[in-house]
Amino acid sequence: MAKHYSSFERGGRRWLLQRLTAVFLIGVLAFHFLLLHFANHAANITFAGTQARMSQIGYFATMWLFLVTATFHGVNGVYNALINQGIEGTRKTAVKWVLVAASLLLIAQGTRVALAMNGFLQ
Amino acid sequence: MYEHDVIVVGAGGAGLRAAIAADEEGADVALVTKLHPVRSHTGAAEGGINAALREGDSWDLHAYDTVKGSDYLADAPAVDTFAKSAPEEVIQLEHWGMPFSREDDGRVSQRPFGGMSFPRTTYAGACHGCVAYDIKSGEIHGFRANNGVVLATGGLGQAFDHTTNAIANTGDGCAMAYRAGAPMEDMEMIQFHPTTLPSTGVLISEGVRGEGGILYNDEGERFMYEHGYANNAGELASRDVVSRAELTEVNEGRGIEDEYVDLDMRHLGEDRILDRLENILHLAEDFEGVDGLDEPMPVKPGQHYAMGGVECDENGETCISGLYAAGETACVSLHGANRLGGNALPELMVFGARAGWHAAGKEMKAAEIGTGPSAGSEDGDVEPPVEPGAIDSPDGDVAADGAAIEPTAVIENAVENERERVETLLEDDGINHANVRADVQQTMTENVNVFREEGAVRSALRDIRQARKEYENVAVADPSRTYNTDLIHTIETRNILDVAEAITLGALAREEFRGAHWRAEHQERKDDEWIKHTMLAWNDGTPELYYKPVNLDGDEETYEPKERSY
Amino acid sequence: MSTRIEQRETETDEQSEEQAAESLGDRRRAEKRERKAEQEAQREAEEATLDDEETVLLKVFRYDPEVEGKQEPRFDDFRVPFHKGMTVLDALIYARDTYDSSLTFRHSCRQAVCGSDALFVNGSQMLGCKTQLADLESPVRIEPLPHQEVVKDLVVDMEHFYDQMHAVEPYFDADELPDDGLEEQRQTRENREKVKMSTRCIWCGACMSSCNIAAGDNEYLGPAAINKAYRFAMDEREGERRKQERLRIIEQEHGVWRCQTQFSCTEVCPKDIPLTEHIQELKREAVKNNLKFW
Amino acid sequence: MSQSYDRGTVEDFGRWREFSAGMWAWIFHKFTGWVLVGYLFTHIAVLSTALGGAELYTSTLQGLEALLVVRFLEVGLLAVAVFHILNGVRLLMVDLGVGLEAQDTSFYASMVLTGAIVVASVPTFLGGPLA
Ligand SMILES: Cc1cc2nc3c(=O)[nH]c(=O)nc-3n(C[C@H](O)[C@H](O)[C@H](O)COP(=O)(O)OP(=O)(O)OC[C@H]3O[C@@H](n4cnc5c(N)ncnc54)[C@H](O)[C@@H]3O)c2cc1C
Ligand code: HEM
Ligand code: SF4
Ligand code: F3S
Ligand code: FES
Repeated sequence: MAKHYSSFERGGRRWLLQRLTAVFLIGVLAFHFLLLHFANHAANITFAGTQARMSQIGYFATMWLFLVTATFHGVNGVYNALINQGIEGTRKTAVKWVLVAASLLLIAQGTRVALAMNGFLQ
Repeated sequence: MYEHDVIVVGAGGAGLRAAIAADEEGADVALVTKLHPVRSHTGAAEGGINAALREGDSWDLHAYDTVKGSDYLADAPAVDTFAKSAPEEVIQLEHWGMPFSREDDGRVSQRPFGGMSFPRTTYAGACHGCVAYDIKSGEIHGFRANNGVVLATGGLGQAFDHTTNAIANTGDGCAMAYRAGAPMEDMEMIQFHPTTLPSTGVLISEGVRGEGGILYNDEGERFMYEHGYANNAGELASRDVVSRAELTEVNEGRGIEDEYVDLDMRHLGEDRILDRLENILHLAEDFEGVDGLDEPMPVKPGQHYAMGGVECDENGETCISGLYAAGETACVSLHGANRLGGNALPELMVFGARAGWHAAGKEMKAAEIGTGPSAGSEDGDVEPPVEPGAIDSPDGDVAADGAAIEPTAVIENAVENERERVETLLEDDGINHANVRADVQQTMTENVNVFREEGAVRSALRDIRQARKEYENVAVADPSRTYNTDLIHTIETRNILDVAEAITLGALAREEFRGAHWRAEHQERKDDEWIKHTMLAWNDGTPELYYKPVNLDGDEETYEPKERSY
Repeated sequence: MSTRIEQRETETDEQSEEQAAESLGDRRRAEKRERKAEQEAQREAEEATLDDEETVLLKVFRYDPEVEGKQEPRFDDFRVPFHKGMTVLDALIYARDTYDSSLTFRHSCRQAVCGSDALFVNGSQMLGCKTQLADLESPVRIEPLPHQEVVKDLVVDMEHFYDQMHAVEPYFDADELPDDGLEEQRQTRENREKVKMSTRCIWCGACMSSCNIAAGDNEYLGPAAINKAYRFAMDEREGERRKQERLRIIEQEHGVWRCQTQFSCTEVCPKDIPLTEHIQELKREAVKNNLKFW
Repeated sequence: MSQSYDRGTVEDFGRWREFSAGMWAWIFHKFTGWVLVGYLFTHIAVLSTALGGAELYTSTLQGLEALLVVRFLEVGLLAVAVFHILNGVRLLMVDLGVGLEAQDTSFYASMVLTGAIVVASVPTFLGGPLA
């Protein structure tokens, strides 16, 4: 018997955020690809070029948001896929926290890298 | 053994209403069924449900139409009770969330239906217990009822081979009650629906004609008028009239492919069809491969409804105390010789509820309709060509006469008998019941159909006797206990035999033409002689035919038989 | 044949009283099996005489936990004569009534209203009674619905499906009813049209069986149950309070959010209910509803 | 008691041959999504060389770009990303209840468009200085 809704965990919020981040990502991912493969060829990337772009505050903020939204979107997507496969109980809790930890690490590391690129950490 | 206050057998509309009613009265109810409730035939009803809901309409008009429709073979107390309670029950359904069509003001829509003088069809669309077989596991259980058992097993269409009824409608309730000692009433009164698809028997609802669909023969004539079958109502005349008209057309060589006539709704326009009759379009497409928007739909009459059934009173009780019947299985004698479209569903509600209440012990007005052989007035005088009834000695079915014996013992005994019977069927070797069943269905459709001719009816009786003999040798080939449908169908076939025989005997006995019952040799309604019910009692395997007077004294008026013209 | 029967009768007579009834039953069963094998051979001979042209070959899934030889699932071939307008259900009935009465499948109405004969035919969920053989490629492979346990042959266990249906409280429960017992509740035409399609469900389970998510996540309510919830949540007669409760049920983790819009439910639904659309509408309804509280 | 036969997941998923458009879309979206997260983690790892100084960063990136496999992998990544975006847009439309009748057509359209875009980008990706 399917259990009745009991706690306050409504799946809806994550669902909505997945869509909202997707909308944001469409723009940014396309921009990212065009900029680094077409406008500038990937083979020509140098630290200097990266630094130049990253020191513009708008670009930096966009890239950082890109990181955060993509992480949420990707990790939440993976989590959803696993629930869809019916994982439950402790395994589900474990997966959840592993994913949360991985996301936090990724964002932390990404932020450090970004700061290094725009020169703050140099 | 399970023990409950009330046991309801059959989870169609009637059974569910009875269970709810009994529950309202505080009884503990068990529902035994062959199909999951949503799969019952009540869900198949397409046309609608009648009740006097509007100003300008009233219960007595509804009652009058019902009696007239019945061709004066309905019992007035049943009809009055019915017509008075129908509005309440239909509104009850609405309150339970039925998605009826709506008018602009948000009220439910009603539309004209065959045989009705006002558009009032709302559409949507001492018995101690019983023995039940668990289909999934093959176990047999006894159910003890402290108060009563309600039989609501639906129709008996499977006695015929062209029927709108489901495969599960094998007349089980009728046959069980009959063998237990409750007589069957007016069994010859079988309604044939005029518009069923020729290849499958799938029903094209009255609604098509209600909305203005027209019937044509092979010569493109609107025969209902052009050949004078019903000069006023035309296509909307009652079902028996239209069915006979169609078959006459076919018999006289004006049928299409010598089999059917056309039902055309194209002139109604796509919008109206899509709005009101969309499901009909799907049916014609899926089951006959015809697009109702583009071409007329082929239709022919098919068995649709049994007006007769287990004799019971307005409270649903049979002559066996504690045994009730409701719905199509029962015959309170509401429909008499012919049921009006849309009157079956309110019947389920009204009498299902009453049976449930009464079984649960609610205080109710004593019934006016008499039941049991003592209510009969004269003995029948048919001479069947062969001996009807059981082949061998009575087989100790659900013991009804065990009043003096301890109920639990009666049931345990019945369970034991049933176990043995199943065991024998499973282990023995014999012929497949399907052949027997097919023989019965064929002879019924050939000989006891819309047109009934004495010789044919007699030969049907002989065929049924023959089938009974063959049934002695049936066995179940599938040895499994898990979901053994072979076993179930084999058991059902016995019920079909009993029911078919009762229909045929009734048809032979009633020498007149009334309502759905048409006899070649007797082309008029004989009110002096035949305003009486044909009753058939099993009598331990020797069926006994007798008659019971019809009660036409209504609360408001005495219904005077008039000519039925539409 | 007749000699056989006689022989058996004398044998039975000779059985001594002490002999356990069980072994007697076993004996008879064994004999029965033998005779079945004979019939089988006869049947095959009969089939062989059928003309290839006007017949259809059915490959039918067989399984019975109790019957030797059927415990390991297998496919049986049945060759049935074809006539115009014949449905998959007609063919199965023919095969059962003519060749093998132990062939087990559910059916009742023959007109797509009872929902008992949803089957997996040539790789897709459909109602046997509503599927014309002429539309199918031969041979016609008939299996029980996937993602449900098989009870026997083509019969699957529907309990889980029913549980999911009941979980959404599929009964009408208005906040308030008109005071006058004979007064109907008002409902606009538009509203009735809105819920009309959703009321057509016949509980056949085809949709649930086709959904990959339901296959993976056993707790997922599934398209049919969600559609049921839609039918009531969108019915204006029930009132706002009840609607909130209904939304809460479908908003649980294993409710609407699990749907990944695969559309297969909508594609297989024999009653053409736009299931995906209804599920999506409920998702939006739920989001809108929650935004109010943010 | 009767027991029943559970055909198990393996058999269920062996049914991919009978999948319809919406199911394929789901499978591909899932696959591309996972590849993209995988790449996101790798990408950040590679970019982390920036913490080790400008030269390390530049040489790592250019070194990778010099490898032909990497160029091919990048084309793959593009294909994956483009499909995920296009089908993602399709899914967003479905969520809004727009064009539900065309859901299969739009899936095929995403496939075709992805193919076209990828083919068109091959020169740009494989071109450019290899050294
Ligand atoms: C196609 C069609 C359309 C119709 N349209 C209309 C209409 O528009 N308006 C109208 O008023 N009437 C209509 N009718 C008539 C009406 O639907 C039926 O008369 C009515 O539904 C019968 O209801 P019931 O409860 O008596 O039986 P059913 O609904 O048939 O239920 C019978 C129940 O008994 C169970 N059962 C049977 N045998 C056994 C057994 N041996 N043991 C246990 N359980 C058993 C079955 O499983 C089932 O649950 C229509 C009928 C048909 C066939
Ligand atoms: C650029 C635009 C993008 C769009 C429009 C988009 C859209 C979507 C949508 C709508 C979903 C939800 C599918 C569903 O729940 O039914 C989804 C799932 C997913 N996305 Fe994206 N996405 C984009 C970018 C990305 C990126 C950059 C990543 C990687 C980090 C990513 C990883 C995923 C993953 C892992 C899933 C889950 C897949 C699954 O169900 O298994 N997406 N995407
Ligand atoms: S929604 Fe359609 S497919 Fe699903 S159970 Fe109902 S009728 Fe069957
Ligand atoms: S198939 Fe399943 S994923 Fe959704 S659209 Fe139907 S419920
Ligand atoms: S037999 Fe009832 S739905 Fe097919």
